[in-house]
Amino acid sequence: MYRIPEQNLDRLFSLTAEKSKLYIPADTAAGTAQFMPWKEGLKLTDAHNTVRSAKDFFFPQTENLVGFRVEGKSIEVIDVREETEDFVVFGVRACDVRSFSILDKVFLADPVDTYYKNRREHGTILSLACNMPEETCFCGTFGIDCAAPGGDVQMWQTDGWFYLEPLTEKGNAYIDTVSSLLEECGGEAAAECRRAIDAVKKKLPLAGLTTEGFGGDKMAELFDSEKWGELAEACLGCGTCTFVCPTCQCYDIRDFNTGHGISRFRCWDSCMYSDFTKMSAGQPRLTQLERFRQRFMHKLVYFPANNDGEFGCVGCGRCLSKCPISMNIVKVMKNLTEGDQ
Amino acid sequence: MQEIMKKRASELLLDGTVSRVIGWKAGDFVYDITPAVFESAEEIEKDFVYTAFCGANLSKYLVKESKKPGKTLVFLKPCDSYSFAQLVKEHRVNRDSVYAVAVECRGKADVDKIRDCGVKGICGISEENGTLTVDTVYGDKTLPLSEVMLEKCASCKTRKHAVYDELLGEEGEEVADCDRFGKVRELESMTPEERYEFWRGELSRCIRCNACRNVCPACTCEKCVFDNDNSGIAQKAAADSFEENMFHIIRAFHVAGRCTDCGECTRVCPQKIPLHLLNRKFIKDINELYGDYQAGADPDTRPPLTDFRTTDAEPSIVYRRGEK
Amino acid sequence: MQVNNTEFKPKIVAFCCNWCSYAGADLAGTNRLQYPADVKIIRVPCSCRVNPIFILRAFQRGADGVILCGCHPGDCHYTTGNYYARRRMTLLFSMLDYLGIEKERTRVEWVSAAEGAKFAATMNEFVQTVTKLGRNRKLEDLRCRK
Amino acid sequence: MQRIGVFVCHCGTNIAGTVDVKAVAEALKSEPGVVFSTEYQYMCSEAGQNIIKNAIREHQLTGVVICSCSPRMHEATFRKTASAAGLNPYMVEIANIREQVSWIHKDMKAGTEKAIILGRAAIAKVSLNAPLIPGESPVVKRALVIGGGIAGIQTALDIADAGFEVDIVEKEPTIGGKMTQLDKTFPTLDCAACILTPKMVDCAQNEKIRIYSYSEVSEVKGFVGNFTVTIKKKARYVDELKCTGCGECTEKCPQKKVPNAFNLGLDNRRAIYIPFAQAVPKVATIDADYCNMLKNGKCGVCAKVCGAGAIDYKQKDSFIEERYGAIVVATGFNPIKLDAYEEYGYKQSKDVITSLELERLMNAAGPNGGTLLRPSDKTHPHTIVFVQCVGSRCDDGKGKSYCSKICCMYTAKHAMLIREKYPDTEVYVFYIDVRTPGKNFDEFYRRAVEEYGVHYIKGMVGKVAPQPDGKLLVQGSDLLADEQLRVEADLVVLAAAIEPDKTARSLGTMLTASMDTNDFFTEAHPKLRPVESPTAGIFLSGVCQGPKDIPETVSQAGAAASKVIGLLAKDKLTCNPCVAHSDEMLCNGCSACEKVCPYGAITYSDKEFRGPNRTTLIRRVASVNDAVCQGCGACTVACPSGAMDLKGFSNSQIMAEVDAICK
Amino acid sequence: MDRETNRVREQVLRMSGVNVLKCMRCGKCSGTCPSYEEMDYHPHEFVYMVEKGEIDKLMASESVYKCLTCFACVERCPRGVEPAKLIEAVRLEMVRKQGQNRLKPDRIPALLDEELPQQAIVTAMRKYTK
Repeated sequence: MYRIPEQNLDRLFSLTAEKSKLYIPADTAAGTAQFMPWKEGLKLTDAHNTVRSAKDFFFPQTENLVGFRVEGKSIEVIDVREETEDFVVFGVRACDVRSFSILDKVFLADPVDTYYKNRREHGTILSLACNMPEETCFCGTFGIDCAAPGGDVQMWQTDGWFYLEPLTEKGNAYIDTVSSLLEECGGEAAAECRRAIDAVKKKLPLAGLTTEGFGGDKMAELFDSEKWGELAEACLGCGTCTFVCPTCQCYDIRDFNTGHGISRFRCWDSCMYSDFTKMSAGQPRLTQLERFRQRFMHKLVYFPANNDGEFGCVGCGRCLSKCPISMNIVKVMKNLTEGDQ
Repeated sequence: MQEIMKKRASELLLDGTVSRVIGWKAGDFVYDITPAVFESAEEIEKDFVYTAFCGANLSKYLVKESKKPGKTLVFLKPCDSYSFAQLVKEHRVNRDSVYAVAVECRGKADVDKIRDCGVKGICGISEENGTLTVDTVYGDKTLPLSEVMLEKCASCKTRKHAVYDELLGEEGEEVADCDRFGKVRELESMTPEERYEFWRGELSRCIRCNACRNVCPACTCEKCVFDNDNSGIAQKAAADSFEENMFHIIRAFHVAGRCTDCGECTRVCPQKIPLHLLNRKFIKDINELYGDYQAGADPDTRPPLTDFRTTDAEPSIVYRRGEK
Repeated sequence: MQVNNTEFKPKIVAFCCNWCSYAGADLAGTNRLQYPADVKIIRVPCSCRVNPIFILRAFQRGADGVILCGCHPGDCHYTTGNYYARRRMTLLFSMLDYLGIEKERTRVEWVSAAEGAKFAATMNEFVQTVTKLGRNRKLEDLRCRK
Repeated sequence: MQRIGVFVCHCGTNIAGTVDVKAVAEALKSEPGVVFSTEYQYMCSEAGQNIIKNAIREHQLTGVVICSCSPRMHEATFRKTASAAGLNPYMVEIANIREQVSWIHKDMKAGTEKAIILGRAAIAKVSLNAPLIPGESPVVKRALVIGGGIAGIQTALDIADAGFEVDIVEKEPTIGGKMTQLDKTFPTLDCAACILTPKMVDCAQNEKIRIYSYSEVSEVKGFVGNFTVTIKKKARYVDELKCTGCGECTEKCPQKKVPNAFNLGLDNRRAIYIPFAQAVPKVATIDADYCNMLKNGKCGVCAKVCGAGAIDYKQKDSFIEERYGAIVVATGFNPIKLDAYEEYGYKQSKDVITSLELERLMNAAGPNGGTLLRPSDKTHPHTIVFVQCVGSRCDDGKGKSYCSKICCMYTAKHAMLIREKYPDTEVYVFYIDVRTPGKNFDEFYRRAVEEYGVHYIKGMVGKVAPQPDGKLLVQGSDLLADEQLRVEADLVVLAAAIEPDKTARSLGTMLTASMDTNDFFTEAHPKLRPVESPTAGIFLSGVCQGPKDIPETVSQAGAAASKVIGLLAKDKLTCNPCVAHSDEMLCNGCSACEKVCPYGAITYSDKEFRGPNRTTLIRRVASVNDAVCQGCGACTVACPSGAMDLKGFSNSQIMAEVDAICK
Repeated sequence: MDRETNRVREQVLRMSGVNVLKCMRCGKCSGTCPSYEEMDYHPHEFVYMVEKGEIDKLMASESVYKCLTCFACVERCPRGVEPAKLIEAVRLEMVRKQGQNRLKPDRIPALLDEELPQQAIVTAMRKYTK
């Protein structure tokens, strides 16, 4: 265990940024929090979490895959992949840390997504325990402990100190690069912080939410539930939930005609969109009900069915606060299991 | 108010005047209210709410719901009623199959603004005489409603409905001192460079979630040009700053003269982009160049972009702006 | 009028209505009135055919200036087309200006079939204005850059 | 995949002088889709066209790009060429490298580069062209004339003369219009009735002409060549077929106090009436506002005296539906109301009259049997003041901004007639300008001054004050003498401005024919198509299009007739295939397109569509009538969903051109 | 037109808000003017003289004060030119030029007479105290 006083945070950032790119959660002019490249003077946000999740680091919203140069009647294929540099992400919350392992199950499974893998290998995650979780937080439902956030290095902020505990090789390597600013210490303060957080966790309004009634084996009964209609009827079909979600990983691959060639890129897609997985025969999910059901079935049934019971949600609560009509996974879970209890 | 509305809605459902009611449904945290269709008095009794957090404009749901058999009751706040009237005007909603109930509104709260006041872990909120008491995981807090109102309510233009079949509560007045163009004027007085920086800063946060479009009561296209691969301008992601500009300019242009300034776009934007400033720019320009026009205010007038005067200003008026 | 021979040659798209302005452009040619080759004309039936999308598209693809020419108000071949175009373009240009994009890059001019000289003079002047502004950077799509 | 051929024309040295045509042909050869590229001296020559035809056949071309002069010059030529070789003529695009390149750019390099870019744009466009086939629509060989004044009568006679059936709809009980109320006509001073009534009789007797008098148009549907019109025949309470026009009823009717509209209320008539002796049709009409029988069921005198048994108090408005190929609007005019001009005392004094009232006062069939007497005391006026431009050329919100055109001449006529008949009368004409453009017009006016001694005063009357002794004190300025004149007049005649008939606006809406702010119908082109409305199949005759005198009206009536005959002579109309088209799957039914369409070519209907999961959806969708659409494209931009597109200039085609140019 | 004349002309046009180019020289203003005989320059000439910039002549003339400001010309002008407003503007310009009112308050009592209607006094105040 290492520690550094809060007032030395800027020095830590500065030293980190000398070695590799550093991202920290900070406030935009409009007051929204997002991960930004650190530069002198940039301050850590007071917001509990960022609007967009940390998945962007490994699975960006758009990414060029390949290019084609068209000259007259000839076409040439261009490799547009750039060498990714090492980067450090500071202050990732426990939920987002867990989301990476969920994304790994998709992108690192065979066939490996080399674009994703490349980024994953270059990123070091410094997680931060949640001292003041929001009412929308329900990571506990999925067995995530926001008091011990994980990642390459996990951190606690308490009593004017940041406590750092490396958990991986990459974490150790990072500690080495900034060791000049750190002092070694015992684990008592961090443990005390963990206890405080545990106490808060119990008070959270969604603390009682469980995954009971969901999972890979509940396919048939949940799919045919009559409640989907009512749940989906207000859904606008926008992609807000999908795009702020740390685990949504659907993408579309498109060609962009640049006038002198083609740029083939992939971009996030949303199962909420009317043209999601549309093929020449049309869109297999014709109404918003089916598209809505797809999103939640995927997270709560299909994903665990294919991934040893691991759910496709980390309880970050972003969709709870961002959905334009305030429909969300918690309401869906509660509603679907309403009669059961 | 809520109880009056519940009573009336139940009555109308029971006597068969209406077959369904579009209203607001309670959530888990007081503020997370979902628009919903109620088909029985029991459902109304159980979940119907009308609180300071019923900001959502229900009129757009009528595009779908009004096609169902029987009449659909919809609750409309003053600003929502303009959207409704505009939808009727554009034949998107069949007026005869809607039973419009006007409800009074004194402004709705924005939970994001409450959070911006440093409030975390909200478990409950109660309103009394314009003061909100917020119960949080970390203790209680009180806030005046007027300070945490939605942008659209802070710059409310009218508390009077455009159209309705029945009014519940008291009809309000137009807000005489409404200065909804203040920020637009401020932007206009900046240099082009400053304006460019401002908008790049705002629009660069866009994640193209389409929430603004999908919530907009003027955006009811069967298929949006941005979703139509044959349109030549379909976009799925904001892959380049141009695409952000293109989407927002064209969207604002498509609703120009039809936008009632209901403010939903800004309310739902997860990235807090002040999208209403684009629409209001068009509204302000239209008012100044072609005479005051309020979309949805009446059933007959031609929207400004499908109308003209032979004496209209020339486009060069734009170049002369800012010159003295 | 001659545009200074600088390195920068702007790309300019001119939408011309078939009945007046395209004919006016032809007349400029018939009278051998010079204007820079940077201007490329697209023929449309009427100024009201020009969708704001086309104008943004041109900027996306690297145009540095876009000009729309139509019949004089009151002379539209389709009687009212240019009146609609006038409103649309006024609002569009105002919006572009509002977004901080140089307003001088867009223009509407009414050119009749008899105004070859006006067409040439307008194009000379417009090319000069746009050349002064330099490359359109605020509204281009970087992917389209060569 | 398209197979495109590119043909670059030298145009002698016109193009080849400043454009390297070989380089252009070579560069375009490597464009995607291009399978053939060549250049030639004169593409438009027979040899040049043969090159194109042969290439189309030999290389199975699906599209042709010709880099040559302006498409305004030879587009039609090359389309025919393509057609002759079996290629759809709309698969031809032209890159204008003469007017827009070689003639304006001296620099060979710049010119060649630009020519290549324009060629690329044309190739990009033609790759997206679709073969277009002009549609056809049948023509109903009948015409409708709305308004039975001299304009409508002349138009109907001319159309009938060419052998086509024509119907006249007239809202008054008789045709004839304003001209029936005139006494003499300028500049020949022949009697209006003498020249008009024979034409009215011709109409009545012509087998091809049917007159719907006392009728109005209540609905118009359809489009050029195929209009369906509903005509409302107002109840006149007299059976037209039975009435012989003997006039017995109009003598016996006890209701004598009905203001006589024909004489502008200067005298009275009965409740059952025939407007004037030469009315066509000569059929009585009961004025329901005054008839005792209709109002309270007490009277029935006319029915008793009618030998033909034509009176029918139970008659109702009836509606007739007719089909026409063409419609002529000839709705005419009325003098404006002068209530707003208090300074002239029109309401205060009976002796301040309008010029049209003067016509009636001077007419042998008028209230005084043709003797000019003051309306107030029936004495001879000895001093008469004419005031010009009353309500014309006014920008004050009370009158009309335009010149009414006919007043200068009829005032000269009036002044002359009065001086001739009553030489002891002094006549003053206050004028701003005397406008006499017309054959023998200025001569006519000069005669009034030189031979008849009419006092023309340059200046305007400021005030007309009725005096206790019955005189009218006219105060005006004499600008040339720089003095303020005061004239003690017995009679003041106001040249009231004329305005389109009030029915014109609603008719314009029904016909979707555009109108200006003064409610005059707009012509398709102010110089070159002055008798056609922009809406196809609608023609304009007479003052409904703008102020006109009789000779002008008659010539325009003839012109409108010849346009109608030209249309009706066709069995089928070929439509421009470059028209708007609505994609029903995308259409919102919002009516934005309909609002901007100047031709009324867009209609809406509720259609059934297959919805998701075996449901059926009813949606309101637009459809474009190919026969009416002129292809301007206004609707394509008004449509937010992109459902409206224009064939031949589609969104994708124009964007492809943009892309090619900006590349 | 020299610069000074032009300035005065612009000033008069701006103060009055009148567009003299709308005048079609019909003379209705002069035909309607009750004060016509008293004036050297009549309302229609006023308009034309302002158009031509001959404002010095107008200022030198008594006509400016002969106008009763009855607004008959304004009311009846078919083109909406409003000659009386021009005259008023010229009066104002004169006052500005000479830096004082035409009429000083102490002179007023002597000018009043029993017969003078109240309305005339008010109009006079309006005219002379500019």
